Amino acid sequence: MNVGSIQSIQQEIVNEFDFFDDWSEKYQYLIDLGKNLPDFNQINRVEENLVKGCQSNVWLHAEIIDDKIIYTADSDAIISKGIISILISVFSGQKPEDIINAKMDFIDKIGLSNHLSQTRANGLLAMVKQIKIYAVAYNSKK
Amino acid sequence: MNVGSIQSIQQEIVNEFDFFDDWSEKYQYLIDLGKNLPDFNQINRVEENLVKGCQSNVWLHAEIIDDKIIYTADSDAIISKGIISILISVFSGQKPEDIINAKMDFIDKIGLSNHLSQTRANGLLAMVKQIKIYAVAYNSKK
Amino acid sequence: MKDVYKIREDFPILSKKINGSDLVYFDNAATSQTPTHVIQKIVEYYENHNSNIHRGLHSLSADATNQYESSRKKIQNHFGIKNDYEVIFTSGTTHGINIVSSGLESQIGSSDELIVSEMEHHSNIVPWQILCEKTGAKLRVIPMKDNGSIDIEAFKKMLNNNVKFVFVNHVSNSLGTINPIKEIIDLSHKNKTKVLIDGAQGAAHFKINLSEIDVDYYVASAHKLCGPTGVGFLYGKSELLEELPPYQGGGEMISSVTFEKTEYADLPHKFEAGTPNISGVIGFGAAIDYMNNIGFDNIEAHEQELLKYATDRLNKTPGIKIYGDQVNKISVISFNLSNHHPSDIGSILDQFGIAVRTGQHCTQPIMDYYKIPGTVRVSLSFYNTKSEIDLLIDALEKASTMLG
Amino acid sequence: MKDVYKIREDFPILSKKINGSDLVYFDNAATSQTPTHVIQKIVEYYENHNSNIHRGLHSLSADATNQYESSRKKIQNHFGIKNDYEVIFTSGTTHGINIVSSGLESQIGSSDELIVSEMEHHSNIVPWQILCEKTGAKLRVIPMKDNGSIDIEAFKKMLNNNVKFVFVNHVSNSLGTINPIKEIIDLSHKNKTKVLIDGAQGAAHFKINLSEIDVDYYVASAHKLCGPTGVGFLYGKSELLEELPPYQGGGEMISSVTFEKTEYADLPHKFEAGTPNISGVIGFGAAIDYMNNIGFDNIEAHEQELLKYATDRLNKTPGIKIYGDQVNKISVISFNLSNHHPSDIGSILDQFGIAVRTGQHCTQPIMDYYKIPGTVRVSLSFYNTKSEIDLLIDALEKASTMLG
Ligand SMILES: Cc1ncc(COP(=O)(O)O)c(C=O)c1O
Ligand SMILES: Cc1ncc(COP(=O)(O)O)c(C=O)c1O
Repeated sequence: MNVGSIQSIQQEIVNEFDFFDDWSEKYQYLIDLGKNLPDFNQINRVEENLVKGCQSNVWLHAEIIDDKIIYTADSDAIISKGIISILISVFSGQKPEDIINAKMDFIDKIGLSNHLSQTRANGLLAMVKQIKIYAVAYNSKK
Repeated sequence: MNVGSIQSIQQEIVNEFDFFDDWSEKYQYLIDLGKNLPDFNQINRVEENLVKGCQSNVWLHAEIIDDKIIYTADSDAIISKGIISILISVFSGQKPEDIINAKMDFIDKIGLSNHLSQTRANGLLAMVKQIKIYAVAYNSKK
Repeated sequence: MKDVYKIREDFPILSKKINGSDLVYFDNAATSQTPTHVIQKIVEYYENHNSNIHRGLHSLSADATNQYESSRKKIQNHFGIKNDYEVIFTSGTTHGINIVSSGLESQIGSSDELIVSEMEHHSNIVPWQILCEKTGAKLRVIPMKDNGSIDIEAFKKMLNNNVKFVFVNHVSNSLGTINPIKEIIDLSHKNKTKVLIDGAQGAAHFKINLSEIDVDYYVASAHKLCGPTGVGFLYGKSELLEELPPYQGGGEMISSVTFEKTEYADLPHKFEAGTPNISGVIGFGAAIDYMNNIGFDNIEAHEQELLKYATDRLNKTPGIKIYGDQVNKISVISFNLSNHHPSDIGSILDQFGIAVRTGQHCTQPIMDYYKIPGTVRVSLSFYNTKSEIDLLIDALEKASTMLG
Repeated sequence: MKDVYKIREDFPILSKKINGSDLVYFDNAATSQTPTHVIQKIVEYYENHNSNIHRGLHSLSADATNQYESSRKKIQNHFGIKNDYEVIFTSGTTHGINIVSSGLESQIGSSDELIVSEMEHHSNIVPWQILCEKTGAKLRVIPMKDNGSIDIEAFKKMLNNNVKFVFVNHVSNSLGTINPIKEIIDLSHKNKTKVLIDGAQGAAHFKINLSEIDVDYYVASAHKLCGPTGVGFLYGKSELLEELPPYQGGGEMISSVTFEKTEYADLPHKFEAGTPNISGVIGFGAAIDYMNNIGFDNIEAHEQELLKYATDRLNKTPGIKIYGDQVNKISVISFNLSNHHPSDIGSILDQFGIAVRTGQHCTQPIMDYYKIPGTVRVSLSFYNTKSEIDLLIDALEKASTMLG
């Protein structure tokens, strides 16, 4: 698998969102992303993979392949699925240390931070935290 | 013992206080009354006679003589002694039912209610309450 | 009622913009908004009377004490309580319930049974679970019915000699159901069973006389009836409160402390250890005044009208399923839209400036009963309007389109 | 420090008249006054952000949650606490102590010993008495010395294998004594004994780094440091807080509720059941900001200067006896005038607009130690002035004349 750097993917996402005129287009995009999130292996729909602090259930699975972390995820809410889809496109296939060190300012830049990051209920922050925790865990195993 | 009616004694006290120009004269008068309060029988300095809700200790004793209640009292604070002295002059030697029915507006009229009645700490209200409780008790025994 | 648009002017927050739209505040069951009258009382307290209460004999302390105690009287009068010392100020409903639950530890034994309903708020479940764990008593559950009401026939059968207490909410915060508390109290008393009513939702919507219904304990929170956060009250019959041990040790709740022996103060002080939420209590009193000034009859009438309007419009909106009964309830509507997750609906409504609550509303057993992850809950207050409901319906239709 | 007269403008109440005179507020140890900055934050909350926190996903709820959690961070930073979840919001010091005392019930046995000092506030005595009653543990008392300090040599001898906990205040509210808490903590830790410090008085007067002193638990109240009533915090090392059972059952403190099994939420939520005092917590954060803006070094310097001035003037006033040491203390002075009852002095000072506290100050054992019914307590804050002290001295002289 060949992915760009975290920085460059984030930039692409920011560019993408720049096209949108208002929140409803952004949300529509998130919803569509959510619907297109690849199927999640139901074996991984377990307690340990649940991200704490979301109002909906979000499952996040990570495995390491060739020194890179592959994230897969699922949620019973579609907007959460859209959010996690973006995060996966940024972080999946990256090296643990890059994930750990990644800046997260793209969230501000896509103009959704108001809408998504503030509350523990929808769990954007919780998801990012969980992604980083996996990276730290794998990094320390090396 | 021959005392006036509760109403007339209250009026006398109000007249007395009318002479004073400011709070310090009123307080001085209270202090002097406190100092002149007749000695309290030390036998009555007991837990049951303690008035609850004063910052200083106030003991109030009541006995019935010829259908009238005789109150005696003591305190370790001099202003409390002055206050109780006034209350005794109003209520001691009166009949239980008169005590129960007595209006207490003279306290407002002597212009000390601001100073004395508001807080449970100095116990003016607590003293009045205790005086009335004794009257109710003796009244129900009749 | 005074014109609702006039009333709205009393609430500064109601003219706020959210995400570019006018705020539509439909989350009143979580917390109600605060009128200027209450905010100003709090400001006035801090600017003119702020002082620790009870023990001080200076004028500020006397002022603060008077205001604090006059709030107690206001609550006493409003709720038809016999003695002012039967009103215990708490930090809220949860605190009130916990005073009772922890106090009952020494009175409850392993053969005793306690009863809650299936539609209680977690605050009226968890404390009793803890009590049962500590004492070995058994916690039994009155089942609910599909229409969101308590199964009163089932309840009757549950009553036996071992049942010491029944804990039921006055109004369900999730469904809005008004429970037949008078009936529950009477049935229980016939069985020598005591009753605690969780009034968190009830107190805000109608006037209730606690002496008349003869309830043993009643709890509520100020923040649900236009008052400040961090304050509420516990009512208990004095003979019951006397028997309860103090909840917390500290200043104010004792009459004498030595290392050999400490004596507790009388009611209500026994339960009000430490410096209380003085400004909160004063604000609570002001809130009671404010609402009485609007008039609870008016409040009820307006809210019922809104409820009817909103229910009708929701029922006509494709994909909406309302949970619980549609009669005998306060102005709370819990629903889902098609099979969309409530949090998706909530997030989109928020973009339209519409604040609703989504999720389990601290009533997981109700959600388990209906086998759903949660609901969208719209809770209407006397300051809401029909045109706000229209905005909700529009927004729901748009959400439906977006979510496809 | 900014000019004290400029600072006074931040406190609306300080320009109030009492009984015709300017208010002289010398009751700061009971509760401190509230600056406009804090009052305005509370108003702003109710006018713009009022909403229940944590569970809501609409914007208001997000706002309120952010502000609430940012207060937690402010307290974390100010007190040098490692993790924000080690800051538990309480309704005040008394509540904080009771969370720990009731939580320790399952950890303390009948052979254990708990130690308090003779100069504790009732809030730091009664909860431990209750704990000892329930568990059979023994409550032992570190004696105080005539100079109002803890007898540290006696304390050393009291430490043995059975001593599980030591409870001492940072600063005595009655006498002003600053206790050697670092030494007490170190001695205790060497003995594998945990320490809870009652910081109700300490927190208001100097900046303290809780990680550095390595204390196990620390409690304080906002209303003593320019914050609102009804809020405070409990700090505990996370490994200790994890071991404590939750104090109250309710919403927010659970992660899952069924009638079979309830799971508790993580720190800090485990201890914050129910709707908290949201506006209070936000006001608390604002108070911390305000005081840091004045600067704790400045506060300390000014208060010490006032203390020295007041002590000197009081010592020169005929009939005054000051209790406790006159060094190593905060700006609190407890005294009596001749053999007059403190309440007589307090009542007369109040007529001059001077607010002092009189009585036992919730520290009956100290009064028993000195064999007095109480004291007059003057507690000075950074917004007090030397000319206010002059007014006090004049008034005391007049009181002396009046009382004869
Ligand atoms: C040393 C000390 N501990 C505890 C307390 C109790 O604080 P609160 O009343 O805010 O709970 C006080 C307040 O008077 C105090 O001075
Ligand atoms: C029915 C019911 N009980 C209890 C509570 C808890 O109230 P508080 O959070 O104010 O303690 C609530 C509030 O959500 C409620 O609706």
